[in-house]
Amino acid sequence: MFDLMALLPILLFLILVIIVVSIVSKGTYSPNNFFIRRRNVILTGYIAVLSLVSIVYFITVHTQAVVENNEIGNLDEVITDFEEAYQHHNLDHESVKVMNEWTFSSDLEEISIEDPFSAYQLHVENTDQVSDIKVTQFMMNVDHPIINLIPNANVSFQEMSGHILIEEPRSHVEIKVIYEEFPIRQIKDISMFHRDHLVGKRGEESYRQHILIQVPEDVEVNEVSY
Amino acid sequence: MSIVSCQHLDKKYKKQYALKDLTIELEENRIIGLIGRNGAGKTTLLKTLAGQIVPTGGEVKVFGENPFNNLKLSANTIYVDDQMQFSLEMRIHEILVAAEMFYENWNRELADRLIYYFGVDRYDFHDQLSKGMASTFNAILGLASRCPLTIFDEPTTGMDYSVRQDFYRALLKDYIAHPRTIIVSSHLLNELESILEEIVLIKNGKCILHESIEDFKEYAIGLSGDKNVIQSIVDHDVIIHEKELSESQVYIAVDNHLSEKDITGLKQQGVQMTSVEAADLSMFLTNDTRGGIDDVFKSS
Amino acid sequence: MVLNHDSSKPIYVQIAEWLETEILNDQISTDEKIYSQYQLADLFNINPATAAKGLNILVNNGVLYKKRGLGMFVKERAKEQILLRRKNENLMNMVRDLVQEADYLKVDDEELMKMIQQIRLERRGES
Amino acid sequence: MSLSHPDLWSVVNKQFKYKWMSYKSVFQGLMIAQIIAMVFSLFGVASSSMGFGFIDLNIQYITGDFVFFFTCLWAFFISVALDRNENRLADQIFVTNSWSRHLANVVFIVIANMIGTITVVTASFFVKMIHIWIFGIDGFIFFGEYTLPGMLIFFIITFFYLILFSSLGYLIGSIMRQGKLIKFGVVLFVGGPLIFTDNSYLIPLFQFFGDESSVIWFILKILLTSMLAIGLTTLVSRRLEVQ
Repeated sequence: MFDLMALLPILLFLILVIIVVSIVSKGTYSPNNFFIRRRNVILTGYIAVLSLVSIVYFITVHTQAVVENNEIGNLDEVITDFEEAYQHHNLDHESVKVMNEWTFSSDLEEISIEDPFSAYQLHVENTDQVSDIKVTQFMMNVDHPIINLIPNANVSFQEMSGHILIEEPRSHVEIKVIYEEFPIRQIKDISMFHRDHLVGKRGEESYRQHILIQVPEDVEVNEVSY
Repeated sequence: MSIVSCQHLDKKYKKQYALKDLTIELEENRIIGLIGRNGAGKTTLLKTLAGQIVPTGGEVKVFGENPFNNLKLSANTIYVDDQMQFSLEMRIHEILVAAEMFYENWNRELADRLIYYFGVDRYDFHDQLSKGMASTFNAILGLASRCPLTIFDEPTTGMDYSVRQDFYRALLKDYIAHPRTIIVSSHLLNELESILEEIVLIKNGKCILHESIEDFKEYAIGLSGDKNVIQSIVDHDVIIHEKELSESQVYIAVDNHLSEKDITGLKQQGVQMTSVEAADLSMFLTNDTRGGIDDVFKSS
Repeated sequence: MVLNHDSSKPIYVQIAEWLETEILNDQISTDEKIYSQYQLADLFNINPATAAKGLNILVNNGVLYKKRGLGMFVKERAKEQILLRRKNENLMNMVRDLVQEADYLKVDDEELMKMIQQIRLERRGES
Repeated sequence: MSLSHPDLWSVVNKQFKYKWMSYKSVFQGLMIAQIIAMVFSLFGVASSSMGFGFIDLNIQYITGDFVFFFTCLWAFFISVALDRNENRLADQIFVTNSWSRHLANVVFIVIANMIGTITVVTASFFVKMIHIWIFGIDGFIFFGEYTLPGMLIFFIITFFYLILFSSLGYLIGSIMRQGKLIKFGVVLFVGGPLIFTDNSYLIPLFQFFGDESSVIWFILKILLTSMLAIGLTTLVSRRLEVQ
């Protein structure tokens, strides 16, 4: 309910405008002036509609989760942990966020990987821990709503030819951000055109996507890039 | 009390004088006619009185104060001409509302009745009115505001004859009921003269005559008769207007200051004496030349 | 009555004469209030100052008297005053002009008197 | 006939009412400007692109910024036109002098900008609501929370920006009316560089106001600038006769 308090300035300003306008136009010297009345009605109607919608916004939307702090807390620590974890391909660590997993079964001795767009950091590992081919998409475990909007990779396996195809990721992603207006941003010292406030100063590092392909020890892997 | 006082007033535009050394005093509560040819400086003088123009020299006082940028003057003066430009977004009835708000003496009933009588559409915009209608409306505004100083600059432009008559009658009737100082300018005197108390003639930016209308009508005398007889008796300096009627006959308007002796002399020589109509006299006095249009065609 | 703006007679004189005629015709009687300058102005569509000038002529001629704050009233014996003055001034002036014209046309006294008598006879016959 | 002795403030009050009656189009202009801004806002107000790895991320900001900027332009242009010759002529028919006219204009500007401010704020939410209605609430990320102090700041800063634009417009309008040559000069020296240069010379000006993050300083800067502009206007148009 506290959010609705923020509507108070609208209300105050409305009351102020109404008082000032009624004071200066008092002494109803033109009680039947249709044209002035019509102008006033149109203007009042316009303000009323806008105010009503603003109230609706505050009731329905304003309780949505708001991204408060766009800087990720102990990022350096997380990065160190993550570096270590993925060097050892240890995905079972709190610094790693697993996004997707695929498992493909195969009898082939030799498989090839096709990644036409080199969109991901690709790691291949021959390990005896798996009997089939296991593909994992993962990234650093930072809590940021943008992550949810990044589309999943699409990985498929063609059993006949032994191709693991990492299909074109959706390279173009639209994100809609509802944001404060310029007058508020100015006082908060935020410029719209620096993305730091949105993704953090080290955004690119922290949002990088990785794909780990684990194949059984005896399978030979050809990486194919087009 | 003198309501308007101008001392040696000059107004220069670029290199040309619109007013030059104009001195005039106008008394309160009269209808004063300001007569002059087009371009004589009537509008410049009236706008100076209304505080819309700053003179380049001399002194002007209206209600005892400098009129330019003067709130008191503005509240007690209305200036009406055919160029009045109202807000394009206001209809006639809205303009009336505004006028009522601004002018303390505004008479709504009078305005409404006149608007109805002259058939001005209350819901028109001012610039939609015909020229005559706009002039009529402006004149109504000037009347109904009942300002202590009401200035009409050529108010009847575009009005029909009957509307002009009605307007002058309305002006007189409202003046009788609410005496105030009214200045009416015109290049024509005849329709106006009966309601005037005083007349001011202006020529080339100078006030050349300021008289009561009755004195003005006796200001000059017309003589018609034998050329040689008249020329022998009448001093050349006092001739205001001269017109040849035939080879030997001539019509002359002169200053009405002939001595008894001259008058009897002229009468005995068969010279006819007539009064000079105010309208004609004003024309004679404000013309640049002493003769008339006939002189242009006279072969020399 | 309509004023003749083109006449050589000034308007205020015409006003004075009209008022005199009203008094002579008993439209306004002794001690009655006469038209104010404003009523006259309205009536004849002239400036009140012009009308006042007409009234003043009558005051100077002893036809009207002023009561402060009330207006102007017709004096006792105003009619006689008017008649006397018209006889002395207007009529005499006219006769003077008449005689001058007669002299110009070389009409002698006897003939002039005859002409006057004839006109009078004609007028009687009419009425 | 007795003279009336008007006092300045009653005349200012009347003149304001008169303007309120006669400039209906000012508010029509406001609505039209804001509606156009809102339509533009439907396509996103500003976007920036960046790459994460090889994902090309395009961020569309949904704000009321367009409405704000359009309203600033509106404030500027109505003020340029407020004291134009036609209006002075219309004023002059009734009771006025230059002081009362300027004061009435200032009162008009303040009240028009108050209405402008309230519509800027509410129209900003209108823009957001329309986006949400069209695309559904799940597709958005929300930055910035409108708290009570934030909203107060929104109102105050918007209002003073409008005042700034209005007072500059008022000054430029009065300078332009000094003569045809000066008008031409203003258009040439103000308009020309705006169109034909990269406007880098304006950056310090924008920074002076736009980078001020202290509310108090910001208000002080605007108030000083506005008072200076209006003072200059009265000085410039001091002996201006109506043509």
